[in-house]
Amino acid sequence: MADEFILETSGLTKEFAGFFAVRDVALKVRRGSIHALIGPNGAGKTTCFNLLTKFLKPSAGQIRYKGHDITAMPPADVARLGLVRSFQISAVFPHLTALENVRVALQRQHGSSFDFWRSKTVLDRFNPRAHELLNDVGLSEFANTPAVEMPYGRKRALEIATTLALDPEMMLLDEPMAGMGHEDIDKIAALIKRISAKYTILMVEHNLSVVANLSDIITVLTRGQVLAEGNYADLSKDERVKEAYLGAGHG
Amino acid sequence: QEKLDKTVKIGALSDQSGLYADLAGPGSTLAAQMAIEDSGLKAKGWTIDLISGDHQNKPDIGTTIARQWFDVDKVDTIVDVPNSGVALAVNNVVKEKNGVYINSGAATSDLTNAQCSPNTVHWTYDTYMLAHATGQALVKAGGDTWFFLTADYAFGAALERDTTAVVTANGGKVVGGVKHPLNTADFSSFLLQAQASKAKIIGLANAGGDTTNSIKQAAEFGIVKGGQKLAALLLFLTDVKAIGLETAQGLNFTETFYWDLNDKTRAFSKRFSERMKNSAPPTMVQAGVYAGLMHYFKALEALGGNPHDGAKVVAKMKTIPTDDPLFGKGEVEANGRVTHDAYLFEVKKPSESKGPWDFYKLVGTVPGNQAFTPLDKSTCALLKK
Amino acid sequence: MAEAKLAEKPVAAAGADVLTVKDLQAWYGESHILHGINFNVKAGEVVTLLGRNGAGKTTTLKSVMGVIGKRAGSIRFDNQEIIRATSDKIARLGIAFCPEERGIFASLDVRENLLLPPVVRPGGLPLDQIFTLFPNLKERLTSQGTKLSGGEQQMLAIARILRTGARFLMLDEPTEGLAPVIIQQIGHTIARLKSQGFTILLVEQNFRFASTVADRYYIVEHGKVIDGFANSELSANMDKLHTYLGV
Amino acid sequence: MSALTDDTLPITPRAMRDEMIVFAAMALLLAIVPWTGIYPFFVMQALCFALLACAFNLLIGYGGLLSFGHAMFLGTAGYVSAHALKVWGLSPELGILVGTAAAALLGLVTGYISIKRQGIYFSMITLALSQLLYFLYLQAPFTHGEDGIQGIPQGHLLGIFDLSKPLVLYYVVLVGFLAGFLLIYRTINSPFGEVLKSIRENEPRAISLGYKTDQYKLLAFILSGTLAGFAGSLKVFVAQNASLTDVHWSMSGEIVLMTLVGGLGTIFGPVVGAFVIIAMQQYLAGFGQWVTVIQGVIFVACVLLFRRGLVGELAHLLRRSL
Amino acid sequence: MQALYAQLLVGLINGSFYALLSLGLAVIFGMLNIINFAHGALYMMGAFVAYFLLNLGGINYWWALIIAPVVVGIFGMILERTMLQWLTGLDHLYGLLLTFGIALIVQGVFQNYFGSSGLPYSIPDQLKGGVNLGFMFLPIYRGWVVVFSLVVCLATWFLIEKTQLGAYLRAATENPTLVRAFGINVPRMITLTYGLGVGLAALAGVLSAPINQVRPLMGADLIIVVFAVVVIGGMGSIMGSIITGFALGVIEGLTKYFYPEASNTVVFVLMVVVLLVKPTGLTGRAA
Ligand SMILES: Nc1ncnc2c1ncn2[C@@H]1O[C@H](COP(=O)(O)OP(=O)(O)OP(=O)(O)O)[C@@H](O)[C@H]1O
Ligand SMILES: Nc1ncnc2c1ncn2[C@@H]1O[C@H](COP(=O)(O)OP(=O)(O)OP(=O)(O)O)[C@@H](O)[C@H]1O
Ligand SMILES: [Mg+2]
Ligand SMILES: [Mg+2]
Repeated sequence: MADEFILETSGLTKEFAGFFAVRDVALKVRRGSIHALIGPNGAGKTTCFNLLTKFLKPSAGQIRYKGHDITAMPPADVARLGLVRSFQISAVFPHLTALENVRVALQRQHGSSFDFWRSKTVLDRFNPRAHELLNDVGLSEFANTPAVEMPYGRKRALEIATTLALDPEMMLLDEPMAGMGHEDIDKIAALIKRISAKYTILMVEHNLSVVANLSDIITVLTRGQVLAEGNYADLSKDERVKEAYLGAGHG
Repeated sequence: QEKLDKTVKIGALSDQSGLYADLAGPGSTLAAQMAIEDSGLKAKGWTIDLISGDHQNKPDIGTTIARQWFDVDKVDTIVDVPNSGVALAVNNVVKEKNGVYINSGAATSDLTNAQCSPNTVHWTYDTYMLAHATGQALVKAGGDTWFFLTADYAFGAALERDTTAVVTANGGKVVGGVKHPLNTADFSSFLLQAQASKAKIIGLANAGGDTTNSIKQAAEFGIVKGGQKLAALLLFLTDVKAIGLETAQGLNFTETFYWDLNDKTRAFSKRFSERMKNSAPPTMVQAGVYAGLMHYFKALEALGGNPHDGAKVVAKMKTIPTDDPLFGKGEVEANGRVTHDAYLFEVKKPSESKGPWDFYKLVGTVPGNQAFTPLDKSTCALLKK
Repeated sequence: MAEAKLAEKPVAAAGADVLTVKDLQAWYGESHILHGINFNVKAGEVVTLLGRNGAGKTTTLKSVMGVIGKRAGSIRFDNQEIIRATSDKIARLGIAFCPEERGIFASLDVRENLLLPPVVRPGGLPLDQIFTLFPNLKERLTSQGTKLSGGEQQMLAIARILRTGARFLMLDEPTEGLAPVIIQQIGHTIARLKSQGFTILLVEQNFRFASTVADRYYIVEHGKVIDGFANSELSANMDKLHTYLGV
Repeated sequence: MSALTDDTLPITPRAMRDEMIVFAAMALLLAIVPWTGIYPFFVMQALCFALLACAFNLLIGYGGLLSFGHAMFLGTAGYVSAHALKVWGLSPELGILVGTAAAALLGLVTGYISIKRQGIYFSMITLALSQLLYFLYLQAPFTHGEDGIQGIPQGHLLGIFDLSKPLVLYYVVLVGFLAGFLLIYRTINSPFGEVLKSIRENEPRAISLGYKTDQYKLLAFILSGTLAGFAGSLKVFVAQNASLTDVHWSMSGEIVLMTLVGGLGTIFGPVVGAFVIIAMQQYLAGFGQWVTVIQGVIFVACVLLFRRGLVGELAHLLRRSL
Repeated sequence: MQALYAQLLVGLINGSFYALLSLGLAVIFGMLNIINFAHGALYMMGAFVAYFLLNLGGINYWWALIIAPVVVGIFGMILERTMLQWLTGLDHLYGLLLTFGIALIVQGVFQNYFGSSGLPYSIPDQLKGGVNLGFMFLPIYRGWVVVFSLVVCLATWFLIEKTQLGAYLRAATENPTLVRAFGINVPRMITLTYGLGVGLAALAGVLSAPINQVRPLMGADLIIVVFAVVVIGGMGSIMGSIITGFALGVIEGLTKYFYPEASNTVVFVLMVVVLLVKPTGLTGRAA
């Protein structure tokens, strides 16, 4: 049944009081690919993400995910269909430990979350899987550290682990490398590469080397509209892209 | 033969810091203290202790203090207790613990009707008395159309209901009324309605800050100047002080005690105010505490000692006629109601006032046996033996 | 140690010392973060602090600005000791700060955000120059500040301190989240500011960008300055940089 | 709400063991109260308020929802139980059941309306709803206005336990309190509690993980309201009256105070807080006019000096969660 | 119909008190992020200061309008410097608890010395009497109150929303450290703002002294309503508070006519309705 495209939009538009942050965007994300969304600041990338994950209501247009029309679906339901996002500013549960952070996500998958009369020790059955996930992102040593005490880059990794715990089919990552040092960038990039074997990934990133190394296909957005689409090699030669995004000295 | 001893413990339970603190509160404790001293029982070998408490106008706190006083402190008698809700709640505790309850501060006539108890004596005043004395006098003086400004609370409703009955019984007519919420800051809207009703009398069936504010604002809107008369159904000396004579002059209302009634009241008030923090003379509630306790001591003496059996003491109190310097002669009726004269006062003009607390002119007296609920109308179960 | 060597070998640059930091220590609550930072900035220079995540670069800037509760040592600006001064006094001496987290105000619109920092002395950039630098801002003037995109907020954070006339700018990771075109523009801007006599203290993760603008570098690690060199010595120091930063 | 709960520590297995020890000690201490000469009515009353505060704490401390209207549950259950006992002549256990059920229903309705709003606006809606209820009770004839429902018969629980005997009543109230407390404790440490905490920590993130957070908040609200109602029904037997003060906004304020004084988001804090505040009301009563001033000073001191609350400060000192 | 006009007018007059009081509360909440529960107590102090000025110093109403807000404002600034200052960055609840404690202390002290039934203060001679508007008798003093408070409200709104000072204040609410690092003496500015908010409360107190009893609890009865006004208007929104204040006065006036028992409750009905329709109040920013 696997359609070629897991996510498709048509005519997607978002208007803020007369200002079109996203205008008539048709985006097709191929199942199993790493798809990058780039563009100058204010091009509408984050807005696009917000529309796809239903944190904003589109002014017009349609979103189809796995063949369902999700345009009018509430955000939690979209997440339940396996479309999960990360935030531009890192999103963790600060006073839960790394393990608990991941467990909360695992728990959602397995129901029983309304059981207020049962001991939370029933959640211990999620621990092995949670440790496995933490291990995947290199956070084993932080399992019992409250998220608030972890360094920035590690929080990012934790967020990814939490997202993975939902066993999503598709992940949306908004600037996963922002504010990271070189080492962390390499680690997370490797992680994304690794998980992309299983999941479809749509990401926004300004770090060009990351975009160049990771993405299978890139969509360039300017002023809310799609400017170009293609692989890195082609786009970096595209004059319009150079002018709008890459800047002079690039290529 | 049970054993009698000569120790008595009294608890003055009042609102020490809230709305009723001025008219009861510390002054009531002082009145109780003075009653103990004046009874002369100490000289006769009695030990009498007094403790006081603050019910903060919360029935819960009131009952817990009362219970604790009976259980732990071995209190025999609770006096004062302003605030109807607390008074009724404490009433139940006193009955359960078989203590003595001399209420002076509460307005609810339920204490001697539906909720009457063999342990309870209700001194000083109640809503029925206030309604009757004031209502009757004013209708007779020609105030035959009424408009009510009623606090939307049980005591306000009771005052209005009782007054309405009196007004109509005497040939008057109630032309309208508004129920306002408790603690309303602004009465202009209600006063406009009262003004529009053209009623001769505007009856204020409210209390405390609500009464003083409505009187003050009535002056502002020229109500009295326009020919209408205000009748405050429940007003205390401290309220008049608070409004000031300038504004309060000409008000009609009923009290059962005033410091400047006669030589005896003046003598007591002088001694009292010398010991009060702000030199205030006693209010009727505080006077009621004094008089109630004096009568209680009489009963104890007559019993020859304290049986620590509230019902028995109250029964004794009911057999002795009351007679004290503050309220004069009267009796404790079978339902616990104490009857004594009630007085209709009018507030003096500033020019007529000769001293800091010289506020009232006596305009009429209602004899004790007419002022309070007649026994045949009382719904008290004690009467249906 | 490395610091001692530094002091003996002042890096050549024009002008006198504007900022001299000696043995700076700083704490967040109980945790001791800076353990003796030493460096200096001369008039008209662009100096960049490099270091790993959590090394203490931001904390150093904040200490100079006076917004860290507990600090010790010596910070001299224009020959005045400011280690004890409150941040508003420090700002009035002509130091402006663009924080890492941008600090755009949600309750102000873009114009108000831009005009917020008071002008402390004459000579700031006029508004039209700012708008040619960051055209996005001009378009969004009436938006609520935090409704801007991440990158636009970064532009706004930089733009607003250019207005104040402060001659000493501290920029904490000004290129984070910006598109390559804009990063290049910021590079040009810094160069131009420098030519107009501004002095700039920069913190950067993006070494490639830093290398296009900086005169000198200091390496911060574990709350200490462990090394420093001029841009001219860069190629000779590439290996060291690699071990320090993983570049 | 971040700063409110910044000091809560994550619950580790070791903390759970600590808590069980403290719980056992608390239960034991409370069980021997009648034999110590401490006045049991005071303790009973404090227990009712302690349960109330714990129920409130479930919502704020673990769900991040600050209700300014919790008195409505106390008062509603109190009025309904009182009316059921006195007028319908129901047995005590049925009276408690009816009162608690009324509170649960109220929780469902008010929760449905209020949880849709965030932060201070949530608090304000709960306050407004409780004020509307206050008005309702003021107008409804069965409550008897400010006179309240008085002289409520205590009766025999399950036909066996004579509740008019203070000792029997004490143990019934104690068992009720402990049962309520354990239910709250279990809720906090249940799968549901984990989700609730994560919602408190970061709601958008919880939504993005696929949680329908409104449903969790609603359940928490209903649970909290029901338990608060249970406390109100118990209190009817202790005070033997139901009055308007129990639905007044100042009662809601008092609940907040108790929880804060004891330590918000701590398990035992609300209990300690309730005892402190009730003791203050009882024992300061002797200070007459200075009561309000003394109370004021204590609150000010509490905020300036013991911000985490008594238990919170202790826990912080010991680096344990209590 | 005529009666209705009269009700609308007195409603508007009452609204001016709500507006003035909630304005101060909104300024303090908006700028300091503190829910100032002591507002009612400070309003009461304003009225008492007017009383003292008249009875101890023989200083009349007009001077009281200036002196009382200044005196109470200074008292407020002392409170801010010694206590409230330590609450920056903490949850609202702490500010609420602290100011509630302060309110208890202030009210308790006044009650101790002046009792609970209050003191008289009369209308200044120049404003005595009234005019017959045909449909009602309007006391001149009430007319004065409405005009005066409107002017004060608009002036305050202008100061905070339309001047650079206002921008500083709003920014400092969000991130005081950064605003200070821009060269603004934030602590001093906050202290002065608190003084301003408190001064507005005291001003309302002076205005109300001739109408209401000067009682220690006069503010305690009012605070919840005023608080509700601020919430309905949108926490911290100046204009929202002003408009809601006046509107509530009118709505309450109508309720007093049609269903007087509910006149103290209608504000909460309004609050529920508004919050259900507009999650952050009429003009509020996000919570
Ligand atoms: N809620 C909003 N109200 C008004 N304008 C908005 C809102 N959200 C975004 N915008 C505007 O829409 C445009 C697109 O913003 P968006 O955040 O999607 O950009 P972006 O592509 O993610 O940029 P960046 O790379 O800088 O993060 C911006 O100009 C922004 O100012
Ligand atoms: N508010 C704080 N409280 C406690 N510790 C802090 C706080 N802010 C930073 N730290 C710690 O201080 C250390 C230095 O932080 P700083 O922000 O100065 O690093 P940095 O060099 O700027 O790193 P980055 O590149 O990530 O911005 C880090 O270990 C960090 O965890
Ligand atoms: Mg973005
Ligand atoms: Mg940093």
